[in-house]
Amino acid sequence: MGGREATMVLMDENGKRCDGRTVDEPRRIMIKAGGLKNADGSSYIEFGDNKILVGVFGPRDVHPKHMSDTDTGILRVRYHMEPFSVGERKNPAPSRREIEISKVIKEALEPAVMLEKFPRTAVDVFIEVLQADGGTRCAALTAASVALADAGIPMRDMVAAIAAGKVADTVILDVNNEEDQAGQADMPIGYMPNLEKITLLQLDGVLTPEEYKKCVQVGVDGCKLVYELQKKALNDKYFGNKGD
Amino acid sequence: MGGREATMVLMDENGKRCDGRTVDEPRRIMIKAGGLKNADGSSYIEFGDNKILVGVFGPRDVHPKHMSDTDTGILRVRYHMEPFSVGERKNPAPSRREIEISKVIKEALEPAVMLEKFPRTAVDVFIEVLQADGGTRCAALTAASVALADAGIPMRDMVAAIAAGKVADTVILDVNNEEDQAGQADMPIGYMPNLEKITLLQLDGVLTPEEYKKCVQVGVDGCKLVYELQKKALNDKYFGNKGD
Amino acid sequence: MGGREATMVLMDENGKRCDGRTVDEPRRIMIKAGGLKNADGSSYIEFGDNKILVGVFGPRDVHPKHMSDTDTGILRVRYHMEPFSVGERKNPAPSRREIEISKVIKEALEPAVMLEKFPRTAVDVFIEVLQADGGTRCAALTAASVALADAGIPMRDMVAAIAAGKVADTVILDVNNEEDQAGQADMPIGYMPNLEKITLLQLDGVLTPEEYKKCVQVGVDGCKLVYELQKKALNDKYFGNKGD
Amino acid sequence: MASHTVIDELKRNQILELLEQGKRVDGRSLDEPREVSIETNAIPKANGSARVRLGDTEVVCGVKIQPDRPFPDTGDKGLFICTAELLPLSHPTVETGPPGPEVIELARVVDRGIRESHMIDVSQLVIEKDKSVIGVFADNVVVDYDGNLFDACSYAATAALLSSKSPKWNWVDDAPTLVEGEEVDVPITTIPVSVTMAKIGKHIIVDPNGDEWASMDARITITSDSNGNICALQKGGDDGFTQDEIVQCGEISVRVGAKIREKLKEAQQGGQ
Amino acid sequence: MASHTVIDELKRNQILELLEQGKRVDGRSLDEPREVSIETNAIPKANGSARVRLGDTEVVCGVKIQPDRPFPDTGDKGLFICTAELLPLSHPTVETGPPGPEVIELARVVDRGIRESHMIDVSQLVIEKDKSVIGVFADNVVVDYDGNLFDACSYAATAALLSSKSPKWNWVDDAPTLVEGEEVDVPITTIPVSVTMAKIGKHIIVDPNGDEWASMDARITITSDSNGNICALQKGGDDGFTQDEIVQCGEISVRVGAKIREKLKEAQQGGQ
Amino acid sequence: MASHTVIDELKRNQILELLEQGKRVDGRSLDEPREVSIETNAIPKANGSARVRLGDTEVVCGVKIQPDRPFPDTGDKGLFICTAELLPLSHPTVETGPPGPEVIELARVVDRGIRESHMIDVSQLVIEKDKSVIGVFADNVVVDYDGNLFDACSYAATAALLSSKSPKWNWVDDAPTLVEGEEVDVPITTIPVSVTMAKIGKHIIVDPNGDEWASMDARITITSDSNGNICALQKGGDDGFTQDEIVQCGEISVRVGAKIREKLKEAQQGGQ
Repeated sequence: MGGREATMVLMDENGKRCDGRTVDEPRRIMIKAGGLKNADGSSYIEFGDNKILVGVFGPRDVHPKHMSDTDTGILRVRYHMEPFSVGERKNPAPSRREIEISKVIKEALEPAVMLEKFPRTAVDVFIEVLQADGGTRCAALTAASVALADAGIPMRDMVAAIAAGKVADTVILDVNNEEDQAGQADMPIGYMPNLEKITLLQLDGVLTPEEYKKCVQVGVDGCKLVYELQKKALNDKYFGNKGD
Repeated sequence: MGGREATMVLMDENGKRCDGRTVDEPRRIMIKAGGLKNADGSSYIEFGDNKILVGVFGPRDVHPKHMSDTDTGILRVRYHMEPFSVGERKNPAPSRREIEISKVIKEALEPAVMLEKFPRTAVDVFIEVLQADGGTRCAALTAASVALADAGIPMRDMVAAIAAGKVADTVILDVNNEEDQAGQADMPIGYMPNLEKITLLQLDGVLTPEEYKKCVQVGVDGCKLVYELQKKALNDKYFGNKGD
Repeated sequence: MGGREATMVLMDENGKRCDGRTVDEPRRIMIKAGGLKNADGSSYIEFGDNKILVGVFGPRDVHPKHMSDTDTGILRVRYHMEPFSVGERKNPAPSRREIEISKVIKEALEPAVMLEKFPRTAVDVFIEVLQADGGTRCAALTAASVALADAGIPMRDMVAAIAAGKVADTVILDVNNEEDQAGQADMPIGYMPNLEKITLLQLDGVLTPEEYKKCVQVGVDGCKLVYELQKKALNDKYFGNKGD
Repeated sequence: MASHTVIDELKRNQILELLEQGKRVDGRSLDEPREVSIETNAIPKANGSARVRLGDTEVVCGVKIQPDRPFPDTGDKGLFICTAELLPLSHPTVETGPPGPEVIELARVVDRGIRESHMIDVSQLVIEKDKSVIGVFADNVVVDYDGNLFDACSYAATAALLSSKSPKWNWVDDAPTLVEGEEVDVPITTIPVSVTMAKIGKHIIVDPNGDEWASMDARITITSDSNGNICALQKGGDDGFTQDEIVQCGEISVRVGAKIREKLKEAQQGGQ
Repeated sequence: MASHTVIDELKRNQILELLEQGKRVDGRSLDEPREVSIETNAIPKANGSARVRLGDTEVVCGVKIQPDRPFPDTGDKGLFICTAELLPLSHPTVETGPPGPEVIELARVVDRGIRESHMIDVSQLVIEKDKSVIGVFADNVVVDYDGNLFDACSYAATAALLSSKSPKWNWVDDAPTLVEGEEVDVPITTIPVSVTMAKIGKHIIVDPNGDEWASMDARITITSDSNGNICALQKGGDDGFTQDEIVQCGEISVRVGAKIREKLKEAQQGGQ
Repeated sequence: MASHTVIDELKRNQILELLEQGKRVDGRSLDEPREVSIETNAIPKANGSARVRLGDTEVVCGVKIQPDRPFPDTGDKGLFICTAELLPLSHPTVETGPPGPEVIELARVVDRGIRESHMIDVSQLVIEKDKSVIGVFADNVVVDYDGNLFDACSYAATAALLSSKSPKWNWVDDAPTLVEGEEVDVPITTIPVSVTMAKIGKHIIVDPNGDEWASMDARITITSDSNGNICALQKGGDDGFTQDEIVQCGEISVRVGAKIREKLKEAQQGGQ
């Protein structure tokens, strides 16, 4: 987020954003539970122009043994971007950014997963970003929750995620790529609606204390919207019409 | 084999190739069994301007243990080029090309070696290319067979290898470096004459179905020539005059 | 030591060196025993403009087990330079130079440490160069001996170290950075005064046999000076006034 | 991918028994590949892309086209590079980390099949001779594994390349400069098709699925071009082929390849 | 740093019991950071430096300022890069080798806090647009560990940057050329301060020490600037915060940050 | 190379017992190196090469000479780099993979011995000042191991360098351009010879073979030049030397080195 000069009109006189959305309107979100044959659970999400695939394996044995925990299961998360997922072809080696996001998503999922039921084992979550737009980490976290549920892993709640932010001095929901590049602040939030807990929170960009408070509120409200779509995806697979 | 434009005369009006050979004439081949003190078996080959040293250790214990197989011995092959072996000094790190050739040679040797006689152990074949000309993999495979025999490893047959190819619209035997760079096709073949099995086969370059068939025939015939030199090398060391 | 042209006056008409010292005068040396909370033993040295911190852990268990020795303890030494310790920012990856110096210092310390008293364990010496001037390895070795003593590791003797060298055709004590760059020879020496053994010795640069002999003598004499400062540092911490 | 348990042994016996009767575990004839489904433009932001299923093996390929420096000795040619990666969600045994020899071989064989066919005319990918050329990168990722990645990746890369449009650059002020809003075709000369065959016992089968892959003695991948010529080949596996089998595999590959080439053309037309 | 032994469990219980009574193990109040001591110019040969103790956590930061190439798309801006490394002498559990995820997160969070505050005005660090810019590298090394490296490294880097003087370069003969004997100030626009809080049970505490760090359920690091605005934030740890707690942490961070900013200013003045 | 089994202990005892009588296991006197045999031009396609046997230790060195970029601060000097690698076929205990500390030390000591003697006059290896220089790379590979790689690699590199002919480049159109068909001598100023001595008990022996190497307490490698001056030295091993021993080793190294220098000269003449 090096350059934040407004090189484009991020919000017009009618309060419409560069992609035509209103301030509190998320991008198009499509979530599908399942889809992969070999994974124990999987999901696919399109969140704006993000396209992300998640596969889950486990609970399964840990190698080498000394990495396992005799008291609880462990969660392992890998967030990974394909070389063709971004503007300029990405070097295949894992970047420091990918390692940090893997850790942040892992810690966001931990409180949701009942790992204590599976001591000595591991649950592996593999996140593959096929196409990246602004907000991959929120989309990835949202999809990962669904894939864990699809794998039948016992969960206390699901984590829904979306970013709040600030653009043209206005607090908005769901920062897209242009708004992330040219905007004033980006605050990804992961939230468990039933347990009322924020499990992912980051911020880049300057906010007054008031704006900070408002961003958190807007983000939590957005997560509740995303949560409904997560439930619908699981419903569609397990109980509903699979036509779509 | 990026550029195949004929920037030189690869075949003259008399059917002579750029180094004076006829179409079915191999380069000078000199094979020596043994030579290294510490290796359990070794060999040295000069095949045209290729100079390759092979050392074999084993059957010996495998570390770490879990890499071993309780039912059979395992074969491990490393093909490695010295920094000074090629035109421009080679970076010492193993290239993807070297890793692939190691695997191809290993799979070419597997059917020849009676690994089932040595469960839980490994036989290691270390191939060192001191000077590279066209056709290093064939020369290396040829020398590796001799080194395995020199190490006293029980074998069903030896693998002899040489490349067929296409130059100036003609099928030829034993592609040299210039022909590989500027020619039309290169087909390395590894063959066990007694078992009548092709265990290495690759092709780069375009062949009609007829030419394809002919290349295989020319290559197999060439392998039989190489095989005689392999046997002679072992004879020279174990039974013969060691004068040379 | 690529360029040894005298681009500056390394010794003036009065026998004074570029920093005002006489031929057999060491730079300012300040050694402090202890200082770190978590390390089992530690020391800090300022040797000219060198600033080096050493921490020692052990004797402690070795992981993985097969790295340990059932007959004796093992000594492990890591010499490491901070990115900001040298003129141009240093790449954080360990250089081949750092790996060699780690090994040379380890072998210089070995004869001093009674490792045989702690079979199956390891003593770890971590050397951190915060600011580098000429002669880091001697300063580091000197400080490491003090840190080992501070950790309560039984020792036969301490190793004191300083470099002799040749500048403007004169044998000198304690080569500084300018003298190392523009001088004629640099000979770091590590010496155990009680056991009368040289345990570190290197040389870069050309010496006649006579100069060679003299350098060794000058270096050994210098080590005896350094040794007094090592003892004083330990005295100050354990028996003396800690006022600095 | 290659483990040797009792179950594997039983599966192999079952596969072999059926083959003795001329049958395969999934009902196909010996020279019949699995159903191929091709979705092009699956990654709209890439310059070209395809999602290919070959039976239950699934691969996504994205093509990126961007300016690059030429190799020192070929300043009059653009770059073509094709890679392949097994994503860990594609199978429980896949590990993360640097690629092992099997994946390196996979990537190099897929790359070579396309490269040696001269599918992409790299001599047309020059912005400024010796200074700047166009690089075409086709990156395959395997998202579901059921055997025969060689062909699945090759079809995905070929379909993605056929679907690609290239931005245009001019050489301005000593630098490649994007011409906004213009797109050109990638220079395509032929459509290579790789066909992989496995040898199990004495039987040669086309497009081995996961169970067949784990049971095979040796394999051969042969790529043919639009003219019905053979342009690349790779033998693999721990056993050998007779000379007759090698010739027979060449014939099968050209025949089966022709049918799959039609599907690639359909996908190209469908995607436009 | 995170192990789970019986001792850890006992320590956590003790910490929690005290917190129920509004007390901490080392006698601090819940929103009280440990004593901060700052020594600037600890590494005189660097362009700036600081040695910072936060309780028994100690960090040395050295700043190097040197010409560098700009990133291709930001040729009108200099570089600012901040790193962090745990030296093995800082704690018996630290291992040598490439940094793990925890250290990578530490470095990135410390870097981001300073970067997002726009403390360094990188637009002033240009020698020749698109050709040569000035890079400012602030490298932290942890020499003693007792919890909360985020804040200790952040204070060390900020103090080191405040103490820095930059050499000057001109663009001569297509190369950056040092102007001997001239030094200029690094362009500073604000003083960011990070404040890290841990959640243990239902309690939020500022600046957790080593034992508290090992016992916490979750943590949050919030950086505020000289205007009292919030410019960066990172939640961590295996549990969550309520919305109210997040708002409360924001307030604490601005309030505590203001006090620490005064200490950073004092150190800057003292160092001059 | 250094293992400590019962066999090793017995060997050491035997070696020591013989040394007490002034004898060595292979019949040499204490200051006598093994037979050196030198074959130059073993790799004709390289710019220089040598295959050297020192007893049963065998090393191949190839020299490559090619244009390179100078180091930023020494634009008026070419590059000389000497490496050493233990090939896995040289001994059953050698492992593949990145070099360990022992091999890194070996390479650096061999490089330094030649570099510090100023054998190659790098100031003559400039194509265009600050832009392009000539790099001379001497890469040693150990093909058979029987102790004392320091000297074997040093002799191989020196012999290979003495046998080298350099291509010629001119600076044309801002690039180094090969002058076809012309060859020039590599600028040689002196012939460095390294002599390695081991201390076993109280005895100093020259050129330890494999068994002696495994039994030694400490070692010292001293390089002298054609003038009989000492130009590089490296002590190693887990014990020390007395001051008298160090002086004595210096004298031995010059005396023995002079004899080996004659062999290197013979090989150079023989190779021409």
